[in-house]
Amino acid sequence: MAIPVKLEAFEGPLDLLMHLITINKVDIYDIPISTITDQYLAYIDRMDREDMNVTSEFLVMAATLLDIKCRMLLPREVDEEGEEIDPRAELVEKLLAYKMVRYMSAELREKQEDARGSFYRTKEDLPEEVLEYEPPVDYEKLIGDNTLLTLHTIFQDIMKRRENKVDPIRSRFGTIEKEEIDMDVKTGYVRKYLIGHGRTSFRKLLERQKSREEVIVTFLVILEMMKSGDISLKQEETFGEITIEVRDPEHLEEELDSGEKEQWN
Amino acid sequence: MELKKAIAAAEAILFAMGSSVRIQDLSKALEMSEKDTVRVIAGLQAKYEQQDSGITVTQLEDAVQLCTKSEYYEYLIRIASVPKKIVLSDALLESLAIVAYKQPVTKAEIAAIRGVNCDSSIDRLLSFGLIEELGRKDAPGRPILFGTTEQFLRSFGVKSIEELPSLNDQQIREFKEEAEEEASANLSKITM
Amino acid sequence: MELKKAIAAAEAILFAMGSSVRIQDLSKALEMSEKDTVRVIAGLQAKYEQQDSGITVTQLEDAVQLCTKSEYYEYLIRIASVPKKIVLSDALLESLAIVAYKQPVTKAEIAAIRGVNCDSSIDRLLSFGLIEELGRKDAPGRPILFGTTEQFLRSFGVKSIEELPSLNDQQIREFKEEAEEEASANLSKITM
Repeated sequence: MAIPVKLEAFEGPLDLLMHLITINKVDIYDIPISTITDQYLAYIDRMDREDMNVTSEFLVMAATLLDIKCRMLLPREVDEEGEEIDPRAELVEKLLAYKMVRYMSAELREKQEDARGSFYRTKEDLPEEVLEYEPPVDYEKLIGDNTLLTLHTIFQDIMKRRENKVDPIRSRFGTIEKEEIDMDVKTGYVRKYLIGHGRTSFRKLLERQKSREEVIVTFLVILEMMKSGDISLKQEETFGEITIEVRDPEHLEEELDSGEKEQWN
Repeated sequence: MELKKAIAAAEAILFAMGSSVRIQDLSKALEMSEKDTVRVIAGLQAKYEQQDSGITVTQLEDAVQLCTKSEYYEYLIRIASVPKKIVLSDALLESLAIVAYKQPVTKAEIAAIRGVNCDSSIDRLLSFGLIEELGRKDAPGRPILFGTTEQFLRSFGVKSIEELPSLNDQQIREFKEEAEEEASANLSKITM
Repeated sequence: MELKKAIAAAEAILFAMGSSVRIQDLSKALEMSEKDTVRVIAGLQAKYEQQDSGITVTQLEDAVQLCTKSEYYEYLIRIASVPKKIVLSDALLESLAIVAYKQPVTKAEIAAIRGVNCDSSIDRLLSFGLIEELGRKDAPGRPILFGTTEQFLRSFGVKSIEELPSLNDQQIREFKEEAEEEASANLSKITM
């Protein structure tokens, strides 16, 4: 049969169904399910299938319609009270509920139109005197149970706490000077060591350093010497021994001399 | 406090606060009972009506707020930058209607009535501030429950959700009867 | 336009605009001459006076604005100002105790004794009126010296600071030693 449906956008399957019921001028309580189902299927057949979500919703309704159409052909089921169940009943309920929503939205749209002329303020406009107002202090509440004795106890506690903070013995010691490790001195030391050993491991060099600072400075000195080409480093494997090799012992000795001179001058 | 003075005080408060003021808070500020406060509000409203004022007081559930009377809108738009009217599509309006009438309601319930997924329309209604989350339903998955906001009341000029044409049994019956007769006319109007 | 209606329109405009509106702009919105607009404003003003309104219209140079009448500020305060918590916290009590026993004393001295920055507790004690500025110390930066107030004495029910429970001998000796260092300088400052 001819499809009396112009292809237009519908909000959903119920919207389409309502439309079909309206244009067919049929009673919502007595839907000619066969006709409507055919028209519905014909419509979704021509529908833009790009939006899978929308399409699936229309397909679910199509399945429901086909299910109802089948059940209409079978002998009617009966409910607990022996009354025949109309297979369309559930669909009618849904359509009615939807129709109600449509009616309510039309109502809301009208209300929105009427309300549109009223303008509300969104900001408060409080005078400065109000904003700056400080409530008077309720001293009775503020002081509460505190008395002069409380203040006295608190003060004594503070003084005691303060005394405890200062260690009576250690506070008599002078300040301990922080030992500065001179990079140049360390460079001289490393040069001397390398001249004496020629080839050594990084680990061995570090074993002779007393503090963390010394280790760090020694490491920096090694990096510096590698950069200037005095030594070469070799490591066979990750975390393995780092071998330090002097590339030019004579040059190193020269540098050692000049370095020491610089220091003494 | 004398009624006249209380009305003026309420007016001062509502004007300065700008946004809606709960009747409860107003009654505290005026140092009178909520019942008397409601009377004061009514007095203020009457004053605005009698004197052809440009402003009026509207009730929004259990709060009140001053606003301009809609008949002066034409003057306002000549000078004030009135917030743009939110244009609601049919889809948004349908979802909003369901929230308004069925609140508190979940996304799934709204989708079941409309027969389509409503995620995006719910998101848009939330972003417009017309609906809000009310909490979670004590059901599997603890879905979020939605309800309308004060902004909804303002936008649609309703004092309270109760004021919406209610859907009691009587009305539903009437509606069903009507449905068959009027049907087409009403619908063709909406779907156009 | 009828005067009554013009007054209402002006009221709606002024309400919606919130801030001050130039008479020139108002006259455009009302579609009338500035002279007539001034008349309308006078009418609005008269209406507010006659009817014991909570709001009024103020004129500033060539602009007008709605504002709350000052006689209703007390109601605004009751609704707008958030009651502050007023209790003496441990921090406040410590600072107060130090001021009480070591006055006159500077912020830095209090901080040194407590081992923490005391700026905010000093500010709060000042705002409560329990301590006050006594002058400035003759030291680098001329720091402010603080002492307890008469309100402090009243609140703690004593006539004089001498009534503070005295400290034990050991402490007094320590204080005396310290005092000698700071000595006279301090005191002479107070008399200024």
